Amino acid sequence: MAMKEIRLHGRGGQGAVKAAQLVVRAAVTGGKQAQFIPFFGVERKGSPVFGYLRVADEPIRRKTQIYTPDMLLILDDSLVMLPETYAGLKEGGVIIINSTKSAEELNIPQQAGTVAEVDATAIAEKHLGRNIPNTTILGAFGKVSDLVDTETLFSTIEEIFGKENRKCAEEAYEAVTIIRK
Amino acid sequence: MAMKEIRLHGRGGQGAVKAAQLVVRAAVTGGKQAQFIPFFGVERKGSPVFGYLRVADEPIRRKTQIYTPDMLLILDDSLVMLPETYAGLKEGGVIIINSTKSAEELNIPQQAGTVAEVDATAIAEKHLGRNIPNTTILGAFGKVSDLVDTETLFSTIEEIFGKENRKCAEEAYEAVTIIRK
Amino acid sequence: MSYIDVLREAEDQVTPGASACQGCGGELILRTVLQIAGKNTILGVPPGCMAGAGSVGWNFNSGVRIPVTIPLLDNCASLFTGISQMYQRKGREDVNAVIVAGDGATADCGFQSLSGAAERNEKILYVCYDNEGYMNTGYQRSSTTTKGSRTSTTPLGSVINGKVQHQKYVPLILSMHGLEYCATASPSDMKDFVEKVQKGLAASKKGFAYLHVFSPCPTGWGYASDQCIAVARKAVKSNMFPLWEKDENGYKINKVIKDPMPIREFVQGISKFKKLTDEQIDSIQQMVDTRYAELERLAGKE
Amino acid sequence: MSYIDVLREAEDQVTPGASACQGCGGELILRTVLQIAGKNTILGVPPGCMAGAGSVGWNFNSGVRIPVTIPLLDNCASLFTGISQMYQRKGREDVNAVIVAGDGATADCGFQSLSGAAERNEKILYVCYDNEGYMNTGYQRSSTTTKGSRTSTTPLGSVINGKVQHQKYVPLILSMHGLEYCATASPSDMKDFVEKVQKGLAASKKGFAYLHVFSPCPTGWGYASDQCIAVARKAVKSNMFPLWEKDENGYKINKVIKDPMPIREFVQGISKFKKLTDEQIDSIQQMVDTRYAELERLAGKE
Amino acid sequence: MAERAYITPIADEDLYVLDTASWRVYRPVMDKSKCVECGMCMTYCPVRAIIGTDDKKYKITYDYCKGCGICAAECPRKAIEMVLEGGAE
Amino acid sequence: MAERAYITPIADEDLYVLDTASWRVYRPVMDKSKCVECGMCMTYCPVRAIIGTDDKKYKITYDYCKGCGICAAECPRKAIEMVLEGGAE
Amino acid sequence: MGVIKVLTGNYSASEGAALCRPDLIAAYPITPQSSVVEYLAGKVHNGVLDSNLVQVESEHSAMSVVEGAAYAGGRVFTATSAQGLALMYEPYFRMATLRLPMVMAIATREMTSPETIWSGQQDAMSVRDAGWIQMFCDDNQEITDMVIQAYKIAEDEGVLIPVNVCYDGFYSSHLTTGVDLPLQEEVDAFLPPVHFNHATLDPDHPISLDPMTPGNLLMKYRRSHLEAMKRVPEVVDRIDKEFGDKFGRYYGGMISEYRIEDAEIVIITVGGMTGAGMDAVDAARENGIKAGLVKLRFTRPFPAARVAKALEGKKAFAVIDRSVCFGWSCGPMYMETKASLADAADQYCHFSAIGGLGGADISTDMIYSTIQKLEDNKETKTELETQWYITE
Amino acid sequence: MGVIKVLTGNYSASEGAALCRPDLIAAYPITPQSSVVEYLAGKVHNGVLDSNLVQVESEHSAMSVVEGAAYAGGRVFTATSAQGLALMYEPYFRMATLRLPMVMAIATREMTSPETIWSGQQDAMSVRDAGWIQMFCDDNQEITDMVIQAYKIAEDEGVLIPVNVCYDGFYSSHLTTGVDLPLQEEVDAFLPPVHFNHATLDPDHPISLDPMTPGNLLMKYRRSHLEAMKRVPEVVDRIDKEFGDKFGRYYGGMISEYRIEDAEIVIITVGGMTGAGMDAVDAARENGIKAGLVKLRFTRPFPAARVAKALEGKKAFAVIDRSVCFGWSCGPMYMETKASLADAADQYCHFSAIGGLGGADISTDMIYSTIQKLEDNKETKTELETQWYITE
Ligand SMILES: Cc1ncc(C[n+]2csc(CCOP(=O)(O)OP(=O)(O)O)c2C)c(N)n1
Ligand SMILES: Cc1ncc(C[n+]2csc(CCOP(=O)(O)OP(=O)(O)O)c2C)c(N)n1
Ligand code: SF4
Ligand code: SF4
Ligand code: SF4
Ligand code: SF4
Ligand code: SF4
Ligand code: SF4
Ligand SMILES: [Mg+2]
Ligand SMILES: [Mg+2]
Repeated sequence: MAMKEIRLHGRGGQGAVKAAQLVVRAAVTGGKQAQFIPFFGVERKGSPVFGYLRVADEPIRRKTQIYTPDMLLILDDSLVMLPETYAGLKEGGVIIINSTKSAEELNIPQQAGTVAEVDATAIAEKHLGRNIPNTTILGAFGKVSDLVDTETLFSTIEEIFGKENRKCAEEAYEAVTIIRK
Repeated sequence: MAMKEIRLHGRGGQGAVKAAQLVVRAAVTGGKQAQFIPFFGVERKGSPVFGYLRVADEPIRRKTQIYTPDMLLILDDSLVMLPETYAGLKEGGVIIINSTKSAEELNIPQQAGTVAEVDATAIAEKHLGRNIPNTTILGAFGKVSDLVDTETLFSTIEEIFGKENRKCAEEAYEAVTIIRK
Repeated sequence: MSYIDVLREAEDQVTPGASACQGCGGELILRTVLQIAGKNTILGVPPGCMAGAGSVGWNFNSGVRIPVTIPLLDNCASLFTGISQMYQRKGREDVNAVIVAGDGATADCGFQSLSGAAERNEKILYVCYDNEGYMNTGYQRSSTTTKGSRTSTTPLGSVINGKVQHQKYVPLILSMHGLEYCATASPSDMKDFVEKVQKGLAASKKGFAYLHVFSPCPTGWGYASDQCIAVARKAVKSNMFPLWEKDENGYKINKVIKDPMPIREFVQGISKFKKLTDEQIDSIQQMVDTRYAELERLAGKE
Repeated sequence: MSYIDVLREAEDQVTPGASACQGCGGELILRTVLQIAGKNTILGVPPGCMAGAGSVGWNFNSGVRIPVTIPLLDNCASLFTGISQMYQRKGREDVNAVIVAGDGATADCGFQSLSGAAERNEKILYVCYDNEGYMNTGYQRSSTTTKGSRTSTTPLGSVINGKVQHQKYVPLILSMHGLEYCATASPSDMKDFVEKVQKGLAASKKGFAYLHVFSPCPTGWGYASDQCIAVARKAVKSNMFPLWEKDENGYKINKVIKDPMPIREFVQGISKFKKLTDEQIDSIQQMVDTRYAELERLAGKE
Repeated sequence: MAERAYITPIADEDLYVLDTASWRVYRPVMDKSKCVECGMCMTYCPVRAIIGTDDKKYKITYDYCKGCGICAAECPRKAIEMVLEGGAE
Repeated sequence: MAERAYITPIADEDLYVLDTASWRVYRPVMDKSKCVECGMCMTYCPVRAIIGTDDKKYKITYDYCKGCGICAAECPRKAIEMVLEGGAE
Repeated sequence: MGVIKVLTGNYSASEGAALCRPDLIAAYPITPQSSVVEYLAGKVHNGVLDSNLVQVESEHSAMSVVEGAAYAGGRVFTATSAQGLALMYEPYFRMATLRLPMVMAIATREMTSPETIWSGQQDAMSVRDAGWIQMFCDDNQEITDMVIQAYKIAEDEGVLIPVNVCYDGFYSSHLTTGVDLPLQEEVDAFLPPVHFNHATLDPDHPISLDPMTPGNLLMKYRRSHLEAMKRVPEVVDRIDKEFGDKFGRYYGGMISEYRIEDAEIVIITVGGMTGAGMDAVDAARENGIKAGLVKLRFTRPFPAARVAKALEGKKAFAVIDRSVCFGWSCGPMYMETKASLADAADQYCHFSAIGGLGGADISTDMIYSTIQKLEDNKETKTELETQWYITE
Repeated sequence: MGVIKVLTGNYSASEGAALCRPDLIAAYPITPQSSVVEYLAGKVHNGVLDSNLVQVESEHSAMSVVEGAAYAGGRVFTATSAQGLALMYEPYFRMATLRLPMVMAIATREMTSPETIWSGQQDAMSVRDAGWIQMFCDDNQEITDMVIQAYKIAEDEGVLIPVNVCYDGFYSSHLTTGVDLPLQEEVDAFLPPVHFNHATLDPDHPISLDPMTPGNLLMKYRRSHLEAMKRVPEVVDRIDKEFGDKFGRYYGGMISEYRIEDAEIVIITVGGMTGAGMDAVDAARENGIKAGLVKLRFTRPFPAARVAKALEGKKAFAVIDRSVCFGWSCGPMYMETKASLADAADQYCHFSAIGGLGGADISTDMIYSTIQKLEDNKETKTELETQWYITE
């Protein structure tokens, strides 16, 4: 597998960093190579945060920001208003977004390939009582991408965040809808 | 006049530095070039101190220690026991020393030319009540060397240290004896 | 003017959208101090949550409406010595030189420069908001952290349970420097706080004024964001944070608590204290009592 | 053992030929402290007259008979934190970690590291010999210099007459750090001094001990070399330098002066004070009285 | 400054303002009927989102209120209620 | 250490001793007849040049005494006199 | 073989340090380094690591405390960044010149001003002439491995110089990835308990540490320091091999090279940019550009000979610096790379003369002797040994 | 024409500073600098000089206090040596990177350890990459003159960088000689009242000084700093001429040369050793050796082009350093002199690339662009402009 570059977009407090680190762990557990770099702005609750996640079979050498992602993982659909969110997405690139909006409302860019949507906020609030959609959206990620083994992903979630979070992910795994192909 | 290099030897508290700075002042007042560098050991009262004095017509460039002095100005005759005191004295070099001892007792080195002696301690104690022989020995220096104008020297002493010190210098000017030529 | 009217009328000098956490005591302190200090003020906010919250700005935008700078973590008081002296020199005694610094900048990294400026009696109002830790870097212990607290450098481990030492009581230490004015304040007691800022500003025209303000931190300490004032109030009521001042008339306890709340009660519901042992609680209680007794003696109450 | 026997019997750890000036109070303090601390001591002497006098040695020769180092001017207490902790770790609690530092190293340049070590309650005995200035570099003012003193950076000029500020009273500031032991001492009161060194050493097995010792300096202050003890005695008698201590039982004034000598008398014959104006003398007197009253209150004497 | 010279980093253009209202999960709602205009809510609001009005009353502004709930907790009259954002006001 | 490696500056050879006796201008001379062996002179001598002797008396040693005069000034019996060096003892 | 753990760069440093069993750790937080000491504090508070942990009030004290512990023979560790490094500069310099072996991690960060908390190598680069060995890591694995190797290098009795293990703030310090963590037994076997006693304060063997030192003698210490620096490359090579043999990971010593043999074009990198550099080289190769890469693993001592050798016969090179050299209007490693090539010029006989340190004189005669030496060798057109104005 | 006064080097610095009418002076003693501030304190206490004098508790505060005064637009002065310089390093770096013009005298002193108080240039040399202009004086006259010129250089609106006027501790600081002291009116005419307002805190024009700055923007400030550094040689030349025309003393700008025209052999000196160097050159000439001397008057910015030019066609050179470069096992100015000669090699196309400061990324594409630029120019065998990874 060639290296896949995934950019995360979320807001301070949504747990994007933790989620991405978890993916690295799951990938490494599964014998893959993976790397995550959070981008530090003046990070406060609610402010936009980025992260750069890479998964590959071969060792990953670059430790840079991601300019032309293969995939976007968007934890908060209000972020699509920012120009940087969709910037550089590869031709046919995948978008996974926590939303209930339509592709038009989300202003999905031209070059996007698969666009997957899940109401991670609702699922998280159901199971966790709070809008911390990070583990939830990982369920959708597990479904849409084949970068990490699904069972490893779920068990890693459970190991680190506990049963309820696993439930979130599992529900999202089922609930995710492809709104564009 | 070619540059003359004079090394001062004294003990902490005898005022060697002040005396040498005074010579610089007198020389400069007289239109000459002059320079003095004190050598800083762990200077405390009673410990040996050195200083490097240069007088010339032309600008003095080097700012180094003096290894082969043209002249030695020794404020305390107990210092002749130290090997560094006479070290490097030029062939025919001049020694001016605060002492009442004989040339033999002073162990005057072979290559020395004129050796002048004055009992600066006695003169200083007479006029100043303390063994601060610095201005006194300048009187001998004024007599033996022709590096600075004598009257300028005396008036500089008076200006900086007062009348009593001038008296010391004047008395030393008269009292100095050449014990070797 | 009543303190309420003061706060009602005075312009807020800080950006309305500052990124301090919800319910941050520091933000309340910063805004309050600057409302009273007003436009004619040069402000210093060293690295720490209040700078991190945006008060010094970003890119080409400032975080406050007045001239502001971010000193080094370790040189607030000496940097402001230079600023203050230059304004004196220009004959602009009207300009306030005000620092709002965290406990880390105050009690630790910048303590020497603070002590030096205090000794020289520089014309500065120095306000320390004490949230008992290095919050901006992720809540590590500072010297003002209460014994037993959980911080990220003093975790509640199986061999060492939180911070080992008692807190360094900076205001009393500073007051021994012979300042123009020295006081403690709490956001729970706004009238007292406002008056002390006013006194401090006035004193800073003659010399060094120091104000040490209790600054509850929901994020670091672990309590609900609406409890800021409640926590501060309990600190005052338990003598964990007694309110006093020292001016030319000596020491004075501004609020004498008849029947102080036990420390055991104060620490309830604050998660940094959640695993305090009985021994640790007793030890804090004893420190609090001893310190209060000392204050009483200084205030001539014995 | 009586203090005289202690001094009579204990070995002098310092080179017999040290280059401190004739009649230096610092030399007396250094030798006395080390006689009591003894061989099993690691000594730190930062830059200053006592290091300059040769105690740290020259070339391949040491100035004392015990292990010694010269910390930076600004890190005595933190350097010794490392040393002390390593000896604790080795199970060598018997080893004394002792610092003998000047007022500059203590109150100014090294104050932050001192305050930090005090807060952490490191097992160190820190002795400050206070000659009220930076003597080793030629007598510049320090923060402990008495107001009005002539120093080489606060000369008696036509517009400014000596030092402007009052002295920083370090021992009281330190005592507010909650140390194991804190005291002042004077070479004029040898019994008291010897006992305090002993207590300080004992306390340093449990935590931080601080001793602030009056250290008259004939060269810098300008008085005859035989007057060292006389000057120190007058300082005690005038309450310019009151003798007190703080231990687990609180503050105690060790020597209560019935009828304190006026400051006007104390300053006689010391040439750094030779041009004090009446106003300056009154101001010092007032500072002394205020401070003493504060000490009395702390000691519960009011 | 027409074009920046990039000599010294200074901020002189505008205020740096974050949309802190977006952090709000619960919204403070004042019940004017209970309010006695004591001003406590204003004095304690860390954001200064509660302001005095010309008529000597107090008003919650929502542009930057972070929804911390201090005003509600401190109101002596319990005149402020925290309501889930998006829900009915 | 046979030959120095010049790794770290350490002093381990001997004591660094200055001839401080040479500073002395006045010499303290004790009048044994006046002395009451109180030991004050010893306690105050900054050089520790006054030592206790086996017979419980005190003795001035001159190898390093700087001649400061403190002992003379502090002796309660005025049993020590400062005499100009070189003069009669 | 070790155990794979998923770690940030900072945790990689902490794990490496913990495996070396430090006697004492000084902790002071600064972004982006803070989690190094937090992680270690967690281990100490939980009894997993038996180290003294000192929570100081500033970095100046952090360095001072570990310095004191080294005076008592301890193995010590701390970590810092940017302003912290700047604040500790005075004791930092002294740690090196007392030749006290220790390891300090630097999560490199840009220096204020402008006010910043972000990545950049200016902090470590600006203090590169304070006597420490400095090395820069590319990835998390290298961070762990190099902390361990660094103790061995620092404590080598031919070296005895403290080591900075540097890695990029955020880009490495906050990068999460899998790390093959050596086992404690393996590290114990690789790294013996600390033992140096050239500078130990001990009541049973009283010495003075750092007595006043006249200039001529001081120069002997300085010369010895420089000679130890000269030995570093060979020690680094030896330890690289020993480590590789044991743990299966070799790093190449002072520099490492990538696709360099037939390259015409060389880029020289420092630290975490290296990975991207290799990717760029690959891309260039794909486009027919004969590119290669040299990574400066150690910047102090500067591997001048190896850099010059690597560039031999190449056509073009650029050095990529994540810091500036204010005095040269370029990057510092670029400037020094140029210095390492000067000898290729073969135009002059030349050498460095050093004298007058610590108050020693630079006399007219000394300078004359330099002139004479140049005169005697002027036709050689080579660099001669550094001349020291030491009068033995 | 001025008035001849007999002064030590330190007093020469003080007199120079006093003639510039500083608003504020921070004083902290350290051997061998102390008498600089003592002398100024004397003037202030006696009302001869109208400056605010702040007696701080450490050099860290000395630099901080003057920094604060500069924030308020003041002309400021202080002086230090060795440990003092080391202790103030953090605010020292910031003073330069805020581009606040000031002058600080450094009576250079060896760095501890070994414990020392004596002469040596290690202090200033070790911090030469902190953004200041550094120059070294040979004699007392130059000290006075250069303090005055330094204000003019620092405050030049194309420069705005603080200046260290360095001179050797003891050998110059304590050397007494005659100095031709400019008159106050003359200096007033030469040096206008301070005026810079790029960084002024003033309630009437509120700004934030030093807000948080992202990496890409930070690099613009750094680049501007380096560009200002590049302008320094020309400003120094201009001011040297202006000063010479007014006071009759010309110093030659960035370097000065002695008997260099027909020399085969060149020694390069820094600071007070220069006088002895000239004497040695004369002696060598008398013995038939074609010697000459180059004095590095300014070391920051390093006068690379002028050094290279001066050495053109020579046979042999040595650089005499009164400090060491730990990373190169030679003297620092020797290493940099070598760097200044590398271009003569004409072997490579080469340049410096700078990026990733302040958290900015160094992406694979950026590195690729460097490779491309090298590829495009590989046959030119010259140095190209520094490449900045700034995305405009
Ligand atoms: C010399 C130095 N060391 C460390 C830091 C990193 N640092 C920035 S803010 C901070 C904590 C400040 O704590 P405090 O002053 O209590 O403010 P708070 O964040 O709690 O509001 C630290 C350690 C720094 N900026 N400078
Ligand atoms: C950082 C630093 N600044 C300045 C000095 C110079 N210095 C050496 S000793 C000294 C004065 C020390 O004064 P104090 O501690 O009172 O000792 P004293 O000389 O009075 O005995 C100073 C300023 C130094 N060594 N280090
Ligand atoms: S961490 Fe605490 S102090 Fe910092 S902004 Fe948040 S609540 Fe305020
Ligand atoms: S100057 Fe003063 S303190 Fe220093 S050695 Fe002399 S008498 Fe003692
Ligand atoms: S605190 Fe309550 S009663 Fe008082 S003004 Fe606010 S809402 Fe009204
Ligand atoms: S919820 Fe908090 S921020 Fe909002 S108005 Fe109330 S106190 Fe202010
Ligand atoms: S002080 Fe006087 S009486 Fe006492 S022992 Fe000494 S000489 Fe004798
Ligand atoms: S004169 Fe001074 S040094 Fe000599 S014995 Fe008496 S007290 Fe000691
Ligand atoms: Mg804090
Ligand atoms: Mg002192």
